[in-house]
This record gives sequence, C-alpha cells and structure tokens, in this order.
Amino acid sequence: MSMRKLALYGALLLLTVAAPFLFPAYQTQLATLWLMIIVALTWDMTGGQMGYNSLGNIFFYGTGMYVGAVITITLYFPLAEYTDASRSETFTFTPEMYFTGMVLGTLGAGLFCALSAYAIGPLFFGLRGPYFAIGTLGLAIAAGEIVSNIDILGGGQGISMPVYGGDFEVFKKIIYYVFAAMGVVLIVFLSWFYQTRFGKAINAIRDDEEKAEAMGIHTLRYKLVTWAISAFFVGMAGSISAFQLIHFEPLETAYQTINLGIFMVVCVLLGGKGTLWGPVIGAILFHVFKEVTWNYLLGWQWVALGALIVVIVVFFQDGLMGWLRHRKPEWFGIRVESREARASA
Amino acid sequence: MSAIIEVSHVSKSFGGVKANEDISLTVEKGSITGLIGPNGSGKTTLFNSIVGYHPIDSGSIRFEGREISKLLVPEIARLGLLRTFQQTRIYGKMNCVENMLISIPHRKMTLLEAFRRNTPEERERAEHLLHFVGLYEKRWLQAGSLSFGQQKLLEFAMALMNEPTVLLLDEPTAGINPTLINGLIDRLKHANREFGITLFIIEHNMRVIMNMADRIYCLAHGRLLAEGTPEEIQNDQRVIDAYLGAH
Amino acid sequence: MTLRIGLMSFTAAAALALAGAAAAEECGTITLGAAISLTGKYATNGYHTQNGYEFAIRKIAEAGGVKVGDKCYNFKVIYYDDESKGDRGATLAERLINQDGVQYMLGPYSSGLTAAIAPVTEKYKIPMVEAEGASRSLFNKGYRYLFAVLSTSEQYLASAVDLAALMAEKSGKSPSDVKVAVAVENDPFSLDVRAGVIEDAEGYGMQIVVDEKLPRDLSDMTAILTKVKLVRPDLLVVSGHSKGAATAVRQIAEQGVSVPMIAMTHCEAADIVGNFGEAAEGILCSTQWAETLKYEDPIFGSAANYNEEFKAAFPEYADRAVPYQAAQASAAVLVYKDAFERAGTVDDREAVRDAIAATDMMTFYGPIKFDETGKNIAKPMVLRQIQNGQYNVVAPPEFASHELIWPRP
Amino acid sequence: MDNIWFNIGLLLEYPIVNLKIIIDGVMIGALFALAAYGLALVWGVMNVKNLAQGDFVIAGGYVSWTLAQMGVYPLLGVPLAFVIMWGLGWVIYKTVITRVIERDLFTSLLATFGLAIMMAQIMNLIFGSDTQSVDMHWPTWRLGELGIIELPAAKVVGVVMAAILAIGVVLFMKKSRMGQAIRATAQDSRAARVLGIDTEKVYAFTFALNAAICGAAGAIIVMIWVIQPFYGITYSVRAFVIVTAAGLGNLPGVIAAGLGIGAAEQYGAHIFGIGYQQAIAVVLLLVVLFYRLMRQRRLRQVLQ
Repeated sequence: MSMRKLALYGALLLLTVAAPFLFPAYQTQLATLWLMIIVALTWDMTGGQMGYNSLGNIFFYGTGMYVGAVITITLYFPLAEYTDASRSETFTFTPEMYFTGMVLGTLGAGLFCALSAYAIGPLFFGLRGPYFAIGTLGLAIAAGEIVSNIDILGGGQGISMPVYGGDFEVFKKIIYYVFAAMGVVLIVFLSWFYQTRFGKAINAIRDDEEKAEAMGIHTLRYKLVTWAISAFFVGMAGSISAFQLIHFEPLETAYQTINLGIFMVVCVLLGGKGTLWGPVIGAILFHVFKEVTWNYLLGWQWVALGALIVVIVVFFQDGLMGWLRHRKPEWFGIRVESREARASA
Repeated sequence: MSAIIEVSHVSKSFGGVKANEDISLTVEKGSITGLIGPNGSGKTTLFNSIVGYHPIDSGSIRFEGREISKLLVPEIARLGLLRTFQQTRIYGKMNCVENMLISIPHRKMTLLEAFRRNTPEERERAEHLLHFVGLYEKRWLQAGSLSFGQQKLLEFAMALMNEPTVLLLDEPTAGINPTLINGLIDRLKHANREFGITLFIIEHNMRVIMNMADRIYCLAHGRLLAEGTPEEIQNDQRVIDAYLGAH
Repeated sequence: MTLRIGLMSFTAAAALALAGAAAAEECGTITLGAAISLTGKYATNGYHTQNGYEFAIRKIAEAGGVKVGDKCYNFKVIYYDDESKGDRGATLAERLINQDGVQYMLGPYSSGLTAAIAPVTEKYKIPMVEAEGASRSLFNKGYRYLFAVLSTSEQYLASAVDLAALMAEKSGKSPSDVKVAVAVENDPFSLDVRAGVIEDAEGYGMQIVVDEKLPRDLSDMTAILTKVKLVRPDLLVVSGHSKGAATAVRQIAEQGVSVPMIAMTHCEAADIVGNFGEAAEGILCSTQWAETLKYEDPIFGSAANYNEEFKAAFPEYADRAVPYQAAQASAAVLVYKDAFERAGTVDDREAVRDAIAATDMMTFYGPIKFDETGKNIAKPMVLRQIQNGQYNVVAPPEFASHELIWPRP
Repeated sequence: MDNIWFNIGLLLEYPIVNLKIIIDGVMIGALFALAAYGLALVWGVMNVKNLAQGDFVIAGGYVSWTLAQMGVYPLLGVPLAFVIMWGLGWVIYKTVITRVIERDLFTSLLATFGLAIMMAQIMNLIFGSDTQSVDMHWPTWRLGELGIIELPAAKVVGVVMAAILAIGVVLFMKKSRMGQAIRATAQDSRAARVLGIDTEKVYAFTFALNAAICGAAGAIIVMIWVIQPFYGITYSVRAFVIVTAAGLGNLPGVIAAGLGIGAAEQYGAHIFGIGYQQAIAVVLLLVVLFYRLMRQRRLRQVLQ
C-alpha cells in the first residue's frame, strides 16, 4: 500500500472515530448512515458481485431485530409476559443485563440469519433473474405479515426493547461506535474477500453462471456462503437497530420492504454496483439526499424518492463508479484490444 | 486403455424430433476421439446430454464407471468432465489473466482453501498456459475485446487451467483464422500427450479431425452411422454418402 | 379531500402567524415540537390532530397567551411528517430535540407512533404531553416524561359490554348467554381495545364467538361478516381507526348483517354519518369527548362552544361532527399552558415536568389529572349512538342524554 | 388452533358457505385476472415486469371516483378510466419504459418499483389516505339460508363488465392488425422488425393498453370495494402470483389462476382469519415459484 493511500485510510478512520464529537447533534443520523453503508455493502455482495438482485435482504434485518430482542429478553424474563400489552409491571434491566443481552442477542441474530440464509438458499438460488428478485421480495413481505400475527412476538404491536439505564449521550455513542465498527470491519473484510479465489468465483457466477457451472465451480455452495455472510452482517445490524430504536413493530420497522429494503438497492445503484467503495459512496449520497428532502419537501419526499429511483435506474444505472470506469478506464486497470489489432487477428 | 465415457443406447427427442436415437459409443481414457456428422445430425445434442444440459429419454451415460445421466451440469463438471462451447463463453469484462485464475480447479478445493488469494504458482501457470495458446502478449487485455478466434483460444486455455480428466470440445477450429489451425492441432495433441487429458471433439473440418483422432464416430439423422479409425471412416461409403447427401 | 384540509390548515396557520406577529411585540415564544402523520395510513387523523393543536394555539394567543411570571408567551409548533411510520417518528423526534432544540413535545397520532417516540423523549428527559396514544402498553414502561390527556383504550368499548349485559337482562336472558364478536386492527391501539372488551366480557361470562384481527391494508371484511351472520352474536365490536370504521359500516349494510348491537371506534373521524347515512343508524360509537357534555374552561368556554368555534375556524368540518381527536389535541396544548403558568418558568424543564405531573384541572374536554404513570385518570369515556343522524350520548348512565335504541334498526 | 377448527367446522355445518366463498372469490378473482392479463401482456411482449401494475389499478379507481364526484354516472367511469389511463400509460411508456426495455431484467423491475412509489404518493397527496368508494345505490339479492349468499347488483354488473372487457381484448388481439402485430412481436421482436412491424409503436400501444385495462379494472373495483392510495401493492402481488402460475400468453390460464387465487384467498381468510390474507397471497407466490422450480430441476434446468 502506498503512503498516500495509507494516509487517506488513516484520515478516514480518524474521521469515523471523531465524527460523533465533531457533529454531536447528528450522532443518530451518523449511526443510521453507517447502517445504510452496512446494508448497501451486504446487498452488493449478492447483487453487485454475484449478480443475484435480491429485493428481500430486509428479511434478515427484520429477523435480526426479532432474534436480538427475543434473546435479550428471554435471558432474564419470560417472553410471553414481557410482550403482553396489558401487563402492569415494569421490567427493568441493569446495565450488566443490558450489555450481556446486547452482545449475545446481536451475535445470536447474526448467526441465526446466516444459518437461515444457508437453509432457505437452495430454494431461492434455483430462481434466476427477476424470479429471484420477486421471490425474495415475497419472502420479506410474507415474513412481516406472519410475524405480525404471532402474539408472543408482540403481534402487530411490536416489541419495546429494554432501555439503557445510564446517560443518553453515552448510549448514543455506543450505538454509533458499534455500527461504525461493524461497518469498518465489513469494509476491511470485503476488500480482502473480493481478492480471494472465492471472490473471483462469485464474479464468475455474475458474469456467466452457466460457464461457471460448466467449469466445475461449486456455484450453489458459493452462493449460499455469500448470502449467509451478507445475512450475518445484516442480522447483526438489525439487532443493533432494535436497541437503537427501542420500540419496533413488524410491518413498518422490522420488515420495512419499501423503506430500507429498497433504499439499500438504490444506494448501491447510485454509487456503482460490483465495486467496493461504490455502495459506501452511494449510501452517503443517498442518505444526504433523503435527509434533505425529508426536511424540505414535507409530504412530497416520497415522490422525490420514487423519481430518484426511476432516474437512477433509467439514466444512471452504472452509478458513480460505473461512470468513472467508463470515463477513466485506466484508473481501473482496464485495457482493451485496439480495433486494428483485432481486425488483423 | 479403458473406457472413460460409456454412452449406451441413449435416445433424446425434442417434441417430435428425434435428435439422438439409440446411440452407443465409448471414449477411451487418454485418447483423442472425434465425433463427426452433417449439420443437424445430433452431435451437440449428444454433448449436451453427456454434460447434463437436459435429461435423456432413455439409455445410460457413465463416466469413469459412474452413472451421470441424472446429474446436473455443475455436478458433472466437478467430476472432471469439462466442455467448451460452440459459441465461446468467456468472462468478457475481465482480462485474460483473471479469466484464467477463475478457471483454477475449484472442484479440488475445500471451502477454506477458496478463502485464499491466488498463489504465485497459479499465476505462473496461468501465464504459462496463455503463452502456450499464444495469448501471452494480450494477457492484460479485456477478454471481451479479443477477436473471436482469440477468445476461442482463451477458452481452451481456461479449460486446460481447470485440469480436467476429459475435455469435450465443440468445434474448436470453427471461426479460427486458417493460418492458426495447424498450431491449434499441435496444441491439442500436446495437451492430450503432455497433460494426459482425454479429448472428445466435435469437428467439421475433416482434415483436422483425421489428423488428430485415434477413433472417430459418425452421426447422421440422430443415429450412429459408423465408427472406426480415421482411415476406416475416410473409406466408409456410408459416411461419404451422408456428407454428400447433406450437401 | 385531504389536500383541501391541508390548504385550510395552512391558511389557518397563516392567519395565526399574522395574529402572532401582532402579539409578538409584547409576548415571547415557546416552541413545541410534534411529529405528525401528514401522509400514510393515519393521515386523516393526523390532520385532525394538527388542526386541534393549531386551534388551541390560536385561542390561547387570543386570550393573552401563556402568563409566566410577569411575561407572556405564545406557542409555536415545529411539525414534521412521520408518514405514519414508527421508526420515522423516532428519528424526527431526535431531530426536533437535537437539531431544532425543542424542549417540549406534543404527541403524534396513534398509540403505535407514540410508542416509537416516547423512548426518545424519555431518553432526553423532554416532557411530552400527548393526546392520541391510548394503549395501556404506553404506561407500563415506567416513563416519567410521558403524559396523556385521554382515557386509555381498554375503556373505549367497555361500556358497550355493560350495555349488552344490561339489555340481556332486560330481555330475560343471563349476561353469560351473550355472544360477542370482535374484529380489531392489528395495531397497539385496537389490540388494547380488544383486550378491554374481552376482559369485561369474560367478567360477565360472555362467550367470544368471533375474534379476528384486521390487516392494515383492509379493503374487504366479508370473511368476518359471513362468520358473524352464521354465529349470530349479540354484540359486534369493530376497531380499526377511520379505515376500519368506514369499511365495517359499508359492508355491514351491504351484507345485511343484523346484529342487535354494534359498537366501534372512530365514527366521527371517519364521518360515517356523512358518508353512509342510513347505514350508520343505531351504531354505538365510543368517544373521548362529546360537544354535548357539560365541561368548560376559561379559554374555550363550554364543549359546545369549542365545537362551534372550531367549525368556524376550520370550515371543512361544518357538516360533520368535530372529531374528538381534534378536541383532545387542543386539550394537550391547554395542559402545557396551565403547567407553564404554575411552574413559573419556561426554561427549567424539570420544574415544568413536575408541574405537568401535578396537573389537576377542568377543561372543555373534561377533567385532567395524571396518575404516576402519566395517564389521565379523571376523565371517563362516553358511548354515543347514532340516532337519526345525530350522535347522542347513551352511556354511561350519568352522562346519557338519550335512551339506547335496542336492537338497532 | 381452536379458531381454525371452529372455522372449518362452520364450513362443514353450513355447506352453503362454501358456495358463498367461491362466489366471492370468483368475483374478486375476475378483477385480479384483468390486472394479471395486462401484466402478462407487457411481460410477454416487451419483457417488462411491471411492479406498478397495482398502482395503475388504483389510479383508474381514483379517475372513476373523481368523475363520480363531478357528477358523471359511475358506470361511465369504466370506459372513461380506460381512456384516461391509456393516456397515462402512453406517457409513462414514452418517458420511462421505452428506456428500460432493452436493459437487463432487474432494471424494469426496479424502475417500475420507483414508479409505483411515486404514483402511490402522488395519489395520497391528491386524494388523501382515506378509503374511497363510489356507492351505486343498487339493490342486493340474497339467496340461501340466512341470506348468506348476497349478490349485490353492483358486483354482478362489475364482473360482467370485466368479462366484456376481457372478451373485447381477446377479440382485438385475434382480429385486429395491431393485435396481430403485438402477438408477432411477443413471439420474436427481431423477426417482427424485419417484417416491417414498428416495434416501438407496438410496445407503446401494449403498455398503454395494459394501463387502460388496469384502469378499467380499478374503475370497477371502486364501485364494488374500496380503494386507497397504498392498496396498489396488493393488486401487484396478486398479478405476479397469477402470471407466475399461469405463464405468459395464456389467457385461459390467467383467468383460471385469477379465479382460483381469488377463491383460495377467501378460503384462507375464512379458515386462518382475515389477518393472514396478504400472507396467503405471498406464500402462494412462493409455493408456485418453488413448484415450477422443482419441475425445472427434473429437466436439469433452473427457473429463468
């Protein structure tokens, strides 16, 4: 790594660490920004790098929320009593209970999501192209509808998470740093992952799955593992979101198909599919766009968002990185055969 | 020598059209076997049946003694039975070296080994094979920007990279500059001899196949018409009639 | 049309701004924050709520503002659209507190949204007086800064159960013979309404013969009504905000469901009399407030007076009952005025919180007194029946102005 | 569980309820089938998977509702919605769809998803989030014990109109020159172009026709049930279930699947509770997909 690159990454890391102190009023939005980066990067693992465009990754986010909550609560209290709306007693968590729950719940959520991705994957990865997108969208919608009918999970009321007893400023910083740490770990992991034989193999699946199959690549195994890793991170992010939001419900917070579920795709498209930094840049741009429109276009923000999706998809589908790649191929080490050489061959 | 691919009594029809009817043939281990026949005689259908692109109606296909007619494409490929395509298939957006590195034999790898970067040996081998097929100079170019013939050579190199037991080649010389054909024949022979890869080749160019093959099968109208050494086939009246009749 | 209502409230707000400008010379400003549903499934009631807030602010300004010590203040509200979505509401509450520096909050519409926002205000120790979140699940979390002026939701239709028992006895049956059918939306508010009904019904030993949850995208409840026809209950309970009320009234008439007693929530908000006329006859509607009740206070005068002036201020309500959602929103603002005046400060949030907690006042909306969990325990719910297109109070007995018509025509 | 057994018991105790459920299911299914047929048309002809299908339906409903508010006789709303939605479909084609046809399949899915969000929100801003309906003030016939089977005249008329529309579209596709051009393009667009068919025009026409069919369906729905800006997704999901089950270019299949899904949903709502209605539709979609997947696997193929 060159000194310049090292200095750049160092500066970015420093900014990440210092951000909540530099912009104290925006800590929650910054945490949400990291959440967007995490879900965009994990979406790109299957969507951009492997060519499987999922519309249902939000399934793992919602499931992560529920698994994290259920683990945290059942460690100390009976779940049915905790979620009963008409109860009158209050359940209090000491800081020790709270953090134990947060760590175990979040890890449990990640593992559960990874395992469930691995388990349901064989069914979904038989579906290609638009069928995969529609099938996964169906999965997310169905999950939300079904969970909203399960009383022990709070049904349509959702679940109110335990509340951190200490100082709120500390709580916000904890949430921010957990998200940021997950995001940084994910970026480092992916920058290595895409360089491995495994990473190359999923690129092969994206570019020509039939060829990859014919070359003896374990396509299904690689697809499952990739989806499981992606689900692992999304599930953990979901669990942390549950702690951040404190109260969540199935249809609009946990399995929020047309909110976060579609935002993650838009982030990736905006930044550039199939690149490491594209989703990160896309998430930042999108988050800023969203916060600005939500502030100034009271009521019309969703129209603006729909229009943004259409415009990106129709006119700017390769995203920022794709556009750069097209304009400055040499930056990406792309070299093509000249026309004359080709004609003479 | 022993049989590595045994096709026995295979039939396959599409709708009412019988593409293959009761075909039996064997490919000897370590040999170069040719499959010829006029257009539409069912050669590619037979290839597709062997590598698992569609189910067969009846009969059996065995590879190294194992029944494979019910297996899926990737499962068969992972046994070491590889094919190239009539219309080449390469990863057009990647450069030649990347194409080669993707083609390392994943079937011989555990999941943990897949989580490693490519070794220097693999890179060396990739460059060596690119040199072998004559693409060394173009190794950093985007594969999609190569000419059709060069893409074909790249696909061949990728197949060799994969260290298959058997390689099924669907018209390797089609679309290749005639001046390069002799070189390709040498390379195929070399691959067969030096790397020990059994070759099973569909070929239209009679000169090429007669030059290479140990044994040749001829299909016509979905049936096996003749089999034998190149000399026997060259002199077989039925084969000559079939080709003349087709023209 | 909502757009029209929106424009109306905009003009109302503009008028207020003018009035405010005139008064601004001598009065300061207290900024309140509110995330409110201007779009999404609760938009109708979100507008009712917003109109209630705006009307109260105007009336208080006209009456000389909030007098804290020797200074006077006027309220101003910063609104955001929460899109009827909980996570959005929580984010906006943070923004109001963090970026807009809001020190005091008004509630959003619906229990679900309140449940999402309350943890945030609690964390920041920002008092929130809310008027639209009735579910009991809000008040068992130990929140210190959450206060609700309305009665909790399990009380909404409890008196309908009492009425059904009474009618059974009158017709010579035992209350335990009464069959009850329940269809409620799958959200915190309606589930709590259901819990209240079921607790009371089981107290009488009644049978629950149908117990279903309505989906959020409800457009058709034939499946439930068919069952109702088959099992012939004596009491049908429906709760599902405005959408649930409208769908139920329409389809009950269309399907010719004849149940002697039908009780539901949100009749006025859905304007079922205006929309469905005859079909709405005889339906029992729970309400937090009725303009015929004998409550009054110095700002708004009597309940009837509130009704009249509100209609004058927002002409789109001219031909319909003023929904209680608007009235209670106004009452929430009134609680703030009272608390600021008693606390004698606008800067000391803890003092203001304690003043709110100590509230014990009479308003046009009814008495308001909070228990230690923050819910109003002083004000009862009333049940009105639609009789000849009028909403007449029929229960509880001490407020009843008319006799119950039973069975419903 | 008890509830489920009780509900099944009701079906056995009152057999006539089964008939009622089927009739209700068929009535709603007929309208699902209309939207699904439009989807199959654009999917088959131009390979666009339109996720805004349901929002076209709702938009058609609002067109008819607005006209009714202005005093237009509600039945006239159906043809008028057809015409107006035709125009809207054409505009959307020219601005958006024409640019995504040649792109990969996910593009059209996502672009129409964006359209769906926009349309739903614009309708929300214009009409508000309340449910709306047009009351025909027509009688309801009741049959069977307890009058269990009710046939509101509005529903009957609505289903008849849906049938007329379907027949009209089929005749048009069979007889007219444009219909033949559409079918030729669906078969092989390149060959059609070689034969001198202006495929761009065919695409525009097909998409507009789809919007118009959906619009008319919406105008019927607003007379029978209620509409609300965010109900679009329910119709989109149903349309996808039906088309996935029936395949493209197979009108009898689409109608059968539409009626079947309508009935299945009504049964599901009766047995499991109305809260599961949406879940049932989506689970059906997954079941259909996986069933087709298993069939393909036997052919050593995947679902593409």
